Amino acid sequence: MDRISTTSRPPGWRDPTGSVSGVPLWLEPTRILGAGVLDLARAGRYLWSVFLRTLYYTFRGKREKGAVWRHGLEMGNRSVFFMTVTMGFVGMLFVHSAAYQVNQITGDLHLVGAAYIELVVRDLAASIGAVVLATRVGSGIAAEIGSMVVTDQVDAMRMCGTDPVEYLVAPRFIASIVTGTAVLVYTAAVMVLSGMLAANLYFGVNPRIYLNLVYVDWHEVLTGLVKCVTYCAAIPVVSGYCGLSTFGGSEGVGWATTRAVVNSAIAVILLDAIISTSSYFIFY
Amino acid sequence: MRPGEAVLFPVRAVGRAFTDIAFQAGGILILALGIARRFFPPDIDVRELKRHLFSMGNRSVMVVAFSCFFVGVTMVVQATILVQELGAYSLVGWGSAYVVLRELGPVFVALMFSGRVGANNTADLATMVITEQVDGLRALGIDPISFLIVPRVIAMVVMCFILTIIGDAVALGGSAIMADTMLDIDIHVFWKGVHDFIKFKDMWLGLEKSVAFGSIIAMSSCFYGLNVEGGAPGVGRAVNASVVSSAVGIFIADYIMAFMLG
Amino acid sequence: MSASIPNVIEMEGVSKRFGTVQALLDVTLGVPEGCFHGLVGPGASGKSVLVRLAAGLYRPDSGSIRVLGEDIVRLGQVEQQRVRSRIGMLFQGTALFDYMTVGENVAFPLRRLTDMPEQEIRDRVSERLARVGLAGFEERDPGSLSGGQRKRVGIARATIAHQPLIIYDDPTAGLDPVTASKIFEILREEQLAAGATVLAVSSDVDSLVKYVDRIALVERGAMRYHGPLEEAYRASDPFVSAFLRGEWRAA
Amino acid sequence: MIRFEHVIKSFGPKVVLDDVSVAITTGEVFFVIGQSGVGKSVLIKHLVGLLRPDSGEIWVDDTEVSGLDERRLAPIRKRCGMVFQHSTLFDSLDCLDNVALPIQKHRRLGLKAARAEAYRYLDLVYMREFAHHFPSSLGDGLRKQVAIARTLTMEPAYVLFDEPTTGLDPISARRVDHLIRELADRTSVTCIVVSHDLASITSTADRIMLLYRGRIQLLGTQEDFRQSKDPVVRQFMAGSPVGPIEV
Repeated sequence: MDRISTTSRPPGWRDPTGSVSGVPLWLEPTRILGAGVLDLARAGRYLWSVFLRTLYYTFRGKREKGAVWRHGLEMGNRSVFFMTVTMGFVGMLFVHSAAYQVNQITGDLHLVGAAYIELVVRDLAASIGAVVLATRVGSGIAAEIGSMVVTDQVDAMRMCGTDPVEYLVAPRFIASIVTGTAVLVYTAAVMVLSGMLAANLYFGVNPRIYLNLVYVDWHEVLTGLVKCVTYCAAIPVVSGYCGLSTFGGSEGVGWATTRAVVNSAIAVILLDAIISTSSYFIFY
Repeated sequence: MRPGEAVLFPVRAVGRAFTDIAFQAGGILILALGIARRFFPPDIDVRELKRHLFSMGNRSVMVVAFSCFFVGVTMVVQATILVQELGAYSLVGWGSAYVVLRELGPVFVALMFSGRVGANNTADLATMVITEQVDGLRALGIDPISFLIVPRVIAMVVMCFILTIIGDAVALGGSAIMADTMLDIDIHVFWKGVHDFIKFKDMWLGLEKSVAFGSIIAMSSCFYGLNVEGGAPGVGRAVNASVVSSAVGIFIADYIMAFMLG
Repeated sequence: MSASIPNVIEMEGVSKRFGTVQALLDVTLGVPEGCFHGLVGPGASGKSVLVRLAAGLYRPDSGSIRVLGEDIVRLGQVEQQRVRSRIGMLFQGTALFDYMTVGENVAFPLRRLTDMPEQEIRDRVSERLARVGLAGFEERDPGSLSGGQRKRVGIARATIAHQPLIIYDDPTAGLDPVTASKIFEILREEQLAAGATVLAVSSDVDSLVKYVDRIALVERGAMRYHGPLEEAYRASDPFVSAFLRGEWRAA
Repeated sequence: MIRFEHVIKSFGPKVVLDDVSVAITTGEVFFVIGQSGVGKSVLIKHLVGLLRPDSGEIWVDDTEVSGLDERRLAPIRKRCGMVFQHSTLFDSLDCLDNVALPIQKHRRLGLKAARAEAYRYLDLVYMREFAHHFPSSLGDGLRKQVAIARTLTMEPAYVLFDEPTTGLDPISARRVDHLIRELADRTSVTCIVVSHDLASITSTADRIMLLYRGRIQLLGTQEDFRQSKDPVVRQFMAGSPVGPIEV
């Protein structure tokens, strides 16, 4: 078993329980805030450089043959079952609570299906789907790249004049955009169908009335697709960045995976806010 | 692949998928029984429990608050169309509060908690297994379940409960602010909507869910942490599996509880 | 240092700090061309950090580093990459790519650094694997190899592109004496055949001293001695000779 | 007294222990040596029930160990303390609390009483001054000494060392050898050491067993190993690349 040095911490490692010595107690909050902002700025700059390099290598990079296909297949078939289960239940819950509320107010459920489908296409499938997908795909990417950093494989690549972003992040970036968007479109279908099931079972809404696409026009479809592509582009970049900035033995890999899951989810939420508001002003 | 195998391959794949799930579900159940057995002669290391409560809370409050604020905000943004159409402005408070307290609050807090604390717990345990620290405990005649696992499970269930309360509050705050700016519904109107229609049962159901979610996240993260193989890459795989099984567990439990108790 | 032979690595007053830990303090080191240079020192004394500074993987906080005639501290990212590709390196954990076969691992430097035709790369790979005693291992999966075999694949990968400088970070870590001596034998043969300069870090002092021409001793980030091996035993600082013989009671 | 009788253990196709029979008497320092990855650590993990043999018997004093379940293994584990290669200390506790933990658990003592007792064991390994340091701030050598102190708190009859000096620099390695020798001479503890560090073998071992391809190549004192004509033994003790051992 090769020697994984976790007990001898890397220099500069802060105790994970967050206790920092050498600062008077009442200054502690400002110190944490200041350090947080500084870390955020440095992380932001490094993340931005990873994003630019990913774009550059997507079009210009010399790539390992079959890498994109391998990552795409792996991402796809590992998350289809997972997304079906999770998003199926989310769809049922949304329709159930929406129908319950409308039932209280007007008791007229014929528009519930239409409003719900419009929401799913425009935002729900992409945003909630991407957050859930981020936990799956994001942690996978960070785990693989993180363990390659910890076992010095990434440094070995640098010694051969190869930028790890070209070899590790770019193929996953392309694979994630293609496969991720396909999975999210599939998720939208799952949410609509599971919603139909819930509406029919619990509120007796006839599927033909439920499946009413009156509200859905090309604006919604375009916004939904733009969201899918943006989120599926952001997830590999953020998780790749978290993977590449791993330190501290196998415990560091765990930390990187945690950060990737949370940061990808936050990235999706932020992008959701940006795209939703901008599409709101453009189209309405 | 020989033609015969080509036919068999999907069957074998599905079969293997089911045995995997059965193995993992069974393993989590055995772990749960093991933990329950350690409660009766209450053999819990209090110092470890305090340390975990502090580190779990400290690490996840910011993340939970941030994401719940946005949940509250998007709730109102989504509801605007419906509300403008039906003109039911006074009901916005009730509408968003109902969904947040019963469904979205607990689920989103649990997802973030699983990502932040669950994944971290799996990583810690997996690292301790790989560096033989768990074997070290066994060699010292100390029972790893009562020393390592029980304090973490209790801390996670308690923390998930508390964070759900904080998350609900922040989400409602977010909705109130958004309702004020976007639909210019006065805060008092919003609060009146919440106060009049929300029954104690709605709030209590959400908190019951958070306890269920907390224990699901605790069980699956400890299980995958202890059953890690294969050095550093193994840690990544364990964390990945833990996050996924927590998410699936959360949504299934949410569905069951919503329809059993709702 | 004799002026006639140029230095492949020259470090003057190099310091490096990680957060609160001062990994290296004011280190000066010269590695002449073609020499087999050892680097030893107790526990976590900064040996790995020093080697990674020489390979251009870290930037120093202060001091100058000239590698293969170029001042890598001032260079930008791209030029630094060019210098790095003229250095072969074997990492402490051997750092083989898990998802590639042994053959692909060894071929990786040639595929990335040269545009050599595929057939010629395949020949070079089988010749290199034969030299380290692993003929026919091209299709094997790195995970299925023993510790000694993984180290030899690492050596094959580090030396295949005939780079002028080869750095070994503790090549015999965790190996038993027999396997370790075989690894050192291969390192020495490689160095004589290719005429490259070698900088080798090791915690196995007894084996290393049999092979090195010059040696450097780092203790808690400070350079206690660097120069020819014979003079090390007569060095003014008593810690040096005692450490090489493994007797000194820690201060 | 520890006895292995015709123990066979294999991991998949690879046979790691092939019909090993050996008796280890009380109070001696017994070294198990051989190439890395040949199954030395597997041997001692059988003693504390972390591994179970495919066939054969393992006796610790008067109990046969290989068939026991976790609960009945507890008394055996208290009598066989084990020091792991990576000296597994808890990063969240300082050295004193790391040593005090087993005392607290086994002797039902409060934290303060356990800490007072822990200082006695830290003295045994000359680590009193590092009591309040955290393991992550210490070098591998010092961490190993704290791990030895922690194992001694159980007053074991046998102490098993899994490659105690591998990866340590020469100075820390000799200090650990010295501690093992001192432990065996001063108390009636039997030390079983798995190692491939020639310096510690020649300086510390009373009796040595060389494992090669899962079988016992030679079992005897230092003198037997110096005079052995067996090419495998000679090559291993010289640590030379030339010889029948293939890698």
